Amino acid sequence: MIPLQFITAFLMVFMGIYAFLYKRNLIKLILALNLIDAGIHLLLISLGYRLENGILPTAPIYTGYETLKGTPMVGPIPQALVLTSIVIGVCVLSLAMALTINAYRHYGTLDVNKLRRLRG
Amino acid sequence: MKSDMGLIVKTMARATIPLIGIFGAYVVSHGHLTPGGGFQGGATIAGAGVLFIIAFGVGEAKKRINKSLYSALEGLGGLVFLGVAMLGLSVAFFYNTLWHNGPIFNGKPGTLLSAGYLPIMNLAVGLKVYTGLMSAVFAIALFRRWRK
Amino acid sequence: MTLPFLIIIPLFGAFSMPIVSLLGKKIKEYWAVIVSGATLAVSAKIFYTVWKTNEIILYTLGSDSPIGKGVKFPIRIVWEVDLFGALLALTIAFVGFLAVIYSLGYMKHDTGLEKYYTLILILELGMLGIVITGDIFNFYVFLEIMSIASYALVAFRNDTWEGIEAGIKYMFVGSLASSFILLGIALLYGQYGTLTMSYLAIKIAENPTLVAKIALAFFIGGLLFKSGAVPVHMWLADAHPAAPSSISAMLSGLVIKAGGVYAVARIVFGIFNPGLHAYLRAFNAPAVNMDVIGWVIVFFACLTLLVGNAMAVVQTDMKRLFAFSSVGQIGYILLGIGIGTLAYGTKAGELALAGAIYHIVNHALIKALLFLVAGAVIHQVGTKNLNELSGLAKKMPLTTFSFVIGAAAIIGLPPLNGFASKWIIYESSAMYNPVLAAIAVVGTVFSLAAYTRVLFTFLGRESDMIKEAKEPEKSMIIPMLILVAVIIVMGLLPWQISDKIMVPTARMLEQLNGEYIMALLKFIGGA
Amino acid sequence: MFGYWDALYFLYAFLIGLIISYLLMKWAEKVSMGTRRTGDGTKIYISGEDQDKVIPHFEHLSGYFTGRHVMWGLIRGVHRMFLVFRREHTGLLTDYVAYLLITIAIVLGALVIGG
Repeated sequence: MIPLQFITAFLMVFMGIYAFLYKRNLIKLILALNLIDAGIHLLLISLGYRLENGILPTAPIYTGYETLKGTPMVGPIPQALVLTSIVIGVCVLSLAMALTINAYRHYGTLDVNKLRRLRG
Repeated sequence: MKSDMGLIVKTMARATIPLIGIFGAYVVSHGHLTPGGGFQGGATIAGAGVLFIIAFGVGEAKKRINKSLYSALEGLGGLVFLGVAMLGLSVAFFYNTLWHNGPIFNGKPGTLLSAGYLPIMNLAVGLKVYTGLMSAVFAIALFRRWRK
Repeated sequence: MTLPFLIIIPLFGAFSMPIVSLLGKKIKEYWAVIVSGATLAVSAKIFYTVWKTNEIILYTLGSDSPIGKGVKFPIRIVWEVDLFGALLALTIAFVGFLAVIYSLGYMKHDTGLEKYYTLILILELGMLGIVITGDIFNFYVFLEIMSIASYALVAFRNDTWEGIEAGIKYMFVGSLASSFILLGIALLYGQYGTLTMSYLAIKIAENPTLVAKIALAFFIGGLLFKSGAVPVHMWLADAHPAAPSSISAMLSGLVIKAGGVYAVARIVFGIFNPGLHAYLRAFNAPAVNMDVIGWVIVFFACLTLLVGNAMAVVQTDMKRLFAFSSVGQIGYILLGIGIGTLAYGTKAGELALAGAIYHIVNHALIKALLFLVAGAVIHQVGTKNLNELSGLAKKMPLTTFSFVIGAAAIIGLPPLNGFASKWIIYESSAMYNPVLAAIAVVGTVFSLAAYTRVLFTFLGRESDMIKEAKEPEKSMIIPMLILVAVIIVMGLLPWQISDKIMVPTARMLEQLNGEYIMALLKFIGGA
Repeated sequence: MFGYWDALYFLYAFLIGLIISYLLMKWAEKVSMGTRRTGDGTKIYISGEDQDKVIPHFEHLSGYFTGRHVMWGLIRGVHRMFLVFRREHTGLLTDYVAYLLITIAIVLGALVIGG
């Protein structure tokens, strides 16, 4: 029995890969890249969220007085990992946008199949 | 290079930009207590900057934004982060010496002046993310004018 | 402790570059030279320490012990440096230092230089981080830092279509490969709940599930892309010629090693140790069959060294030829690692690993030299088409001399350093399986054909393009001559280097007694 | 290290070499029959399977094949291999992605089946 969020995560990854293989617009490819990343992030974040004795875990924020006694905490490490990964994703996104603009300037098109002067 | 935006957008932008900025500053400064932190807060403040560019146009933004200053501030944010991480180098890199035996930020957990180097790091990261994202967005906004 | 300074110094240099560049025009270049020189000094110190004591350095970020409060397993990020990592850190810092010096003359006519030097320092930082880290997510972060810096540097000259197209192809497919690596990390974390490499090795040996095998497959697939093995080598052939030559030297000499073959070796030997799993299988316990991954690596290695070297023969663009030759040489390194996995624990396996490590270092030096030569030719003549470059020897004798040394070394002529490493790889593969040695020799034949073409071009009749050519300035000549000197000196004492450095490195990587894991277990205490 | 059985090993390697060279010769015989270009449109028929087009003074080669044939066959084979490799490098991003997925699929399949 696989939890639903894992299926969703892998579905997102496969949708991204599909777009990579069959879409030709560079902007759509950037979206596909982010979709794959988002799928993996969903997988990672749902790893830290497990039911313990049927109680929903709460966010691991330490405020000293609000935490209910006995309430399980969600795993904090996956959240840190996903945050780092999102920052990396933003870097990749902005660099991809800049390169796409430059490609439009040189080639006059966003069709990735027209970007094939380097071959052989 | 006049902006195409109408009066409504400009007025709304004037009204909301300070609020967005204040909210972002709140997220940055309470990063060690509530969800959020330097990156999220910095990105929120950068949202205010993007709204400024959209509402008032690139020409207006060019007058207000000094690119080399932003780039230097981004470097400064990184340097502060690195310097705070190096404070506890006698034990280990990234050792939270302020929290264990430092003069400041070692109060009771849950209060604003606690958590050692985390608030300082959040401020540094917020500065870096805000200036970095603004530089990136600004550069991309300037970009489409290569033909003229 | 000098280890954190390996990261702090380049990071400090990169962050302070925008501020320093406000001070003056020339200062940023000297600042980059100073920072990379200091990094070189630190890495030399670390290498000497590890080599002298022959012990793995384990450094915890944020505390003095990797074990968390109240728990019995490591929760902090650790850096774990064995001899292999220290050796690669030294190589990276050395070649990076020379590339920065070379950039002083080579990039003189470009704009946006403070961003260039920032990116080059970040690239160096990412590679140094990869080779010292002992935490798998930290490894991913450094891998991405390195990759993003190299995407940006490939497309640095954004006024040429070549750089942009190569950058886009490298970036999109490279990010997809990185995503697969992240997926592998997510699967491993979900299954075993830890990210420390040596603790992960214990956990996987306790309970090797299907998930671990799938994660291993994602790692190997993504890292084969990053190292430029053959079915996925095409980004390399596009990206390396398009980048500025000093960057090509770093990409070809270092990035595909640190982010590719080093990581493959670290994951195969550090996380999934073949000896550990063979030991488990001897007791009929469930284990990952590491022979399969060894044969997969050998398969891709054979493909790589045949196709890469063969494609080098038919190129007309000099830098593209060198790039394909890099693909071919990566094949030898992967062959060494694959045989080291298959023949784990025997003499042949140890020799093969030593040969692979030796070839990593040698190829980093030689290919950096060759790309620097190509850069000098482009800078002085303005073309990299081999058909237009004939007769360069008379006009640029020092450059031609450097090229001759580099070409002879990469083919593997005896008095130079390439011979020793290639010979060890041939010897060990012949000891394991003669067919593999035969394939490796066929690859060398193609490589010889490719470089002979370039050599004849350089020595041939003078063409019109090069009438005005002359030697480049000093800051470009000196790095090339330093590399030539290092290649010759290393070529004069091949077996001493092999016995003193490479074989201990291979032993430490192979960790017959689980040293890599023991370095962490010391803290847990008898767990 | 060098013992009695190593001699047998060399014998075995020699036999494999013989078989390989015989196969190579057969293949070269087949491949080298035909044309090769020497210049602007002239074709030389090394072995005359088409009697009408055999150029004069080369008739004696009909039905024979020599070391030269093997060499030509090898060169043609290698050249064809280069052409295939070059054609395979299409420069399409989709192909690069497809190759990456194929590589991962190969590794994944090998590990899941055999690992």
